[in-house]
Amino acid sequence: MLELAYTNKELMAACCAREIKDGEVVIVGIGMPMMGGHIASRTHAKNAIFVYEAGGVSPVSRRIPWSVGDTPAGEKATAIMEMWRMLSDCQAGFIHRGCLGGAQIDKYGNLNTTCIIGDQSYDTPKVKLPGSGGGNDIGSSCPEITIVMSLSRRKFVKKVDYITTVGHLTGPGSREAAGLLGKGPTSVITDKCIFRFDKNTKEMYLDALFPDATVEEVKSLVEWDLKVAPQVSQVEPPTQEQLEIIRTLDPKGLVLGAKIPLDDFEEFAQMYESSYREMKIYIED
Amino acid sequence: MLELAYTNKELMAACCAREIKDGEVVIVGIGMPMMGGHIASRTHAKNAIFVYEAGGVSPVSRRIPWSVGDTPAGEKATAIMEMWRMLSDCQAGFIHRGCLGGAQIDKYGNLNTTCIIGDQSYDTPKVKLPGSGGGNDIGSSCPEITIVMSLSRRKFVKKVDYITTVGHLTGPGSREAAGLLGKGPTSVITDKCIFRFDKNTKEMYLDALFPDATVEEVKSLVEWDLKVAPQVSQVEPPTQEQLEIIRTLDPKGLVLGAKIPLDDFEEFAQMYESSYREMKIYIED
Amino acid sequence: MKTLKDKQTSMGEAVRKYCPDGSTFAISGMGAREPFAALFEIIRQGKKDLTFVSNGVSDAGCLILGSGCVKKFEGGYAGIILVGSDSNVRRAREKGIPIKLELEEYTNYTSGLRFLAGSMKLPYMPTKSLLGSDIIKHNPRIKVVDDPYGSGPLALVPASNPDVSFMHVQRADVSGNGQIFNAMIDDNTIARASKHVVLICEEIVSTGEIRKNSHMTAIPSYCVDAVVHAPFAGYPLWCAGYYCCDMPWRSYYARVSKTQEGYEQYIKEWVLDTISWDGFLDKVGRDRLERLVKMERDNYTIPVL
Amino acid sequence: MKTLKDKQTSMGEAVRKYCPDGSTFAISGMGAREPFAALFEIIRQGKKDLTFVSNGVSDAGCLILGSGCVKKFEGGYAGIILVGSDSNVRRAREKGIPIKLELEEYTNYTSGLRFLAGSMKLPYMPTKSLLGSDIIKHNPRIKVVDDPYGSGPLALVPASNPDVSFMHVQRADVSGNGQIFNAMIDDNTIARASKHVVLICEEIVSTGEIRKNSHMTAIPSYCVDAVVHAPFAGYPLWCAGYYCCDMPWRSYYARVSKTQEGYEQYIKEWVLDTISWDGFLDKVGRDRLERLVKMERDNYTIPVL
Repeated sequence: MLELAYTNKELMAACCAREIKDGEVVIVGIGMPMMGGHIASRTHAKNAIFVYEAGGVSPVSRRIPWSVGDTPAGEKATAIMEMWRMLSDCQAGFIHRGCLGGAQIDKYGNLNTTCIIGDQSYDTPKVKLPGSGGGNDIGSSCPEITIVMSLSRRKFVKKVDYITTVGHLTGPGSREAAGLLGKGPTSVITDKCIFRFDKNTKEMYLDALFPDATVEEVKSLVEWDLKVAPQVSQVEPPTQEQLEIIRTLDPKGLVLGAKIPLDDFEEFAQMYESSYREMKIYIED
Repeated sequence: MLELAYTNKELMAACCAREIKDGEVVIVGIGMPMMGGHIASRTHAKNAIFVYEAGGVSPVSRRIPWSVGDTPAGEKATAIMEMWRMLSDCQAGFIHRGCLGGAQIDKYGNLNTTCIIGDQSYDTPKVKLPGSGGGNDIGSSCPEITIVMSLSRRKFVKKVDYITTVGHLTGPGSREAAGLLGKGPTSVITDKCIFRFDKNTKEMYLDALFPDATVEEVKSLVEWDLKVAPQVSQVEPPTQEQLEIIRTLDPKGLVLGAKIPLDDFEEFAQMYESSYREMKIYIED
Repeated sequence: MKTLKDKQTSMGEAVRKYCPDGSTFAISGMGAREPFAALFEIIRQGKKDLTFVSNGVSDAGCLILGSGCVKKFEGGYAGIILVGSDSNVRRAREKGIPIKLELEEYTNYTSGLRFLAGSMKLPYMPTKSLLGSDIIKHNPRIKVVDDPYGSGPLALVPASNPDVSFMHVQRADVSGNGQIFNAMIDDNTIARASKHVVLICEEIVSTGEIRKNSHMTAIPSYCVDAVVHAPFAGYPLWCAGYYCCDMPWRSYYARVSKTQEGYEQYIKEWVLDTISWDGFLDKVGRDRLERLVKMERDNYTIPVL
Repeated sequence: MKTLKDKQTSMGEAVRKYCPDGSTFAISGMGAREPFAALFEIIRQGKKDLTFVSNGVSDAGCLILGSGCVKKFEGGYAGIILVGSDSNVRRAREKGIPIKLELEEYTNYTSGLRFLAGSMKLPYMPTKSLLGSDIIKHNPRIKVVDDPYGSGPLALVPASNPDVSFMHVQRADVSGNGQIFNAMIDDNTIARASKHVVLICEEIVSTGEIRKNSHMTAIPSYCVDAVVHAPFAGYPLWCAGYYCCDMPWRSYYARVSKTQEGYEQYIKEWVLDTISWDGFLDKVGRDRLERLVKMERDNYTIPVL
């Protein structure tokens, strides 16, 4: 096997970017989806519009946002609005694609970001998670949903402990019966592979593998009996351009989830200040 | 009788101003109420906040607004918002007082601005009027409602053809039963007198007379058997200051309803330009 | 998808494409920013069976309501503010001239709530307005229900989602980010409620210019289908920062439109025979327009921070 | 009436007056403009039995949720964004330390809709979110009903009208016209939904300055009860145009608050012993704060037109 000149987290971000089509309006959350959006907006999807649930549309900043409500998520935006309005625009269908993460997912793409109950209860859960945020709302209404989460047997489970964001619920027709406006998730990007959903059964299947992953490995990391496409394709490595963007925007890998302690103020200030300088190349207008 | 150095329209505007208390938030409509607001804001109610349903709060302009949505109704405002939001602020109780007009009114202060049906029908009325505008909304929710309309037997009727804006509906308890949030009208300013509403019966009664009006005259201009206060007071004439404000803001009496043809463009432009100059004295900041 | 870069087109093309016979349409503004330029074009193209949904409308709204193009008005107010009551709507309603105008009446607030519901893809919006009034009696689409949370009666007004709205704004970029100065009316909301939006602007600016104050963008480009650059599109009413209203013109129109013949003569002379909006403006006189620009610019202060 | 001219007061006084034990409160912002200064004061005054209603909250929200002052959280999200999941809320929920936290869960959108309903004095707002999810199963206050206009199921979320909200804005005049730069979150709406509003600003400006751009006023003075001038009130998160977030400080707090002892030590050292917000800022270090100001001002462009 060739030595990879990139990490799987970086490829994951590139895959997330590739899901986004030029001209789309995309609502992106914190971390990986945001990085995917930033890559797309600077490569093949220059006419896509990226929006943040806190209210910024298409911001242009010398800094990558760290949260949906911080300065870079609204800076030099083409529009700013309240969050309920932005998420109403989502409910109304103006936002074509949402990118979501989760702590647990089942074969229908239902997501849990509320709590790991384990053998305990909703009231006294094993692990309290942050909650829906805008996830349920985006998942309920956006026509296209890309899910982004790292692959593990702990996360890809037979039954999620709590359905925070409805995927294809219990299979064909169940979303519609519940009254939801959006069509449910279309793909799941992981750090090993890409899953998509069968048009008829609405069940998740393995569609494409990362260069260093195998079908057996992926199946072993999924709790249910995973369906596999007749022809599993191989995911293209990230391009040089994609990697450059990732590393310029996120030199310490913070956005991609590297939990590097950032305790030294001087180091932080200098890192941020130098990212401004490098980011200048991406600023229009 | 002394010769009056003012018109009854001018006194009407002054009376409208006097209803407004310092510190109140008042929503004013076109014409007489707007003039009342402008007088109040420059005399005894400098801390009152005047808002316009189209979205302007507390504008400061060298021109008096001619409609609720024109430039002077939003110029140098302290805030601008959408109309539904402004009228929601009204529904929520932030706006203490509304000033309304109408084409017909009954003894409970119900107003008609929709159509004069006469012996015809709603679908083919005798006279189609402009409609509710924000009248119904303001009348439904504001804690205090001042009604402003000239006195005539054609307007002060036993039964309005159509209840556009609910007053005290059918008497005590009926507004509450209908589910309305506001308390209904508190006074009616006319060009002859001021009516108020009895706390118990909710019925309109004559409270104060203009200097040139009599109880008999007023009773003759009202279709129902009008109640009269035990002590009818006399309305004070407008002050010199009030008159100066009226005449500076509205040299041709347009806002007070003088239907002077204004067909000559040059005359219009000069009138408006000269009003800017005179208005300068009232501009703060 | 509505995100294509340059959406500029002509008014003729925009009306042809987005407002076929039978359409439901809405407009921006109220006493200011009412898009005369679009309504003139609708009359020129001889549209039929339109439904006009609005909150409150002044001159431009009344002009189109008397034209015979509109069969139904859903809204809260129609009158030529300050100048006089509108004769067109009276004729259409009282005498069925030129055609009988159907009415579905609301109020300014509850019309706005209909657009708010539409903008959120919700079927209705509840309100504490309207209760007890005859508006409810004559409008079967307003439902009075008992609040399931126990606050008593609620009126529900049905969502409005016009096929097209003609939104007049001060500035826009070519992709349709529209910025409004001064009174907003319900325009952020109407644009979002509409299936298609034709954005009409006084001035085309760069996207960089739009980004200088994101908070001024009332209509984001993802709501907009077409951008029409049409200076003075709101004449003879106000357009804050651009021109003052022309009261003598409004007076003139109000007077001549008192009779159906006078109205028709006005339409022939000022709408049909002038061929285009620019032709109309030329005939009104460019000096007159420039004077109105000066009257506005001498007074209105462009918002800064 | 809330229109009195000068509403300035101290944070101590504002918290004492408007946030007695048992109050329901809300805050501004989300990842930015979260009013630490107000929440520190709530902890200092040892408030009890508070209910905290929010949409989504990051560091400041999580800080107060672990303090024992709050018995119940109604909202959509609580986590220390990017730095790590929040240990306070986990302890309170999983182990009842320091007290068992009650939860009434919504989503960011439907929390906003609750404030929207509250701001309009309506009992609820309908939505097409939430349907089919377990959020509904665990929250009996969300009702699923059949749309009377025939669009199928609707979820209704109950209005929220907090007793008080602490709203942090960039600029305000002394009567409480508050202007927000950058992301608005739901702050225009929360202020209107609240029975009392304590407006916390980075800078006091003249009313004339406010009037220069009316469109920037998110919170009109008629909603506001008290104005507190508290620079850096949102530290260590962002305040657009004023200061950048302090990531190392956030990291430090996230790390020490992993244990209850660490959290309590942080509260003692940084909240209680510093006595006042200014005391806290002095201890953090004015040089550090000035560096954050420079980092923000070098990058964020104040909105102009």
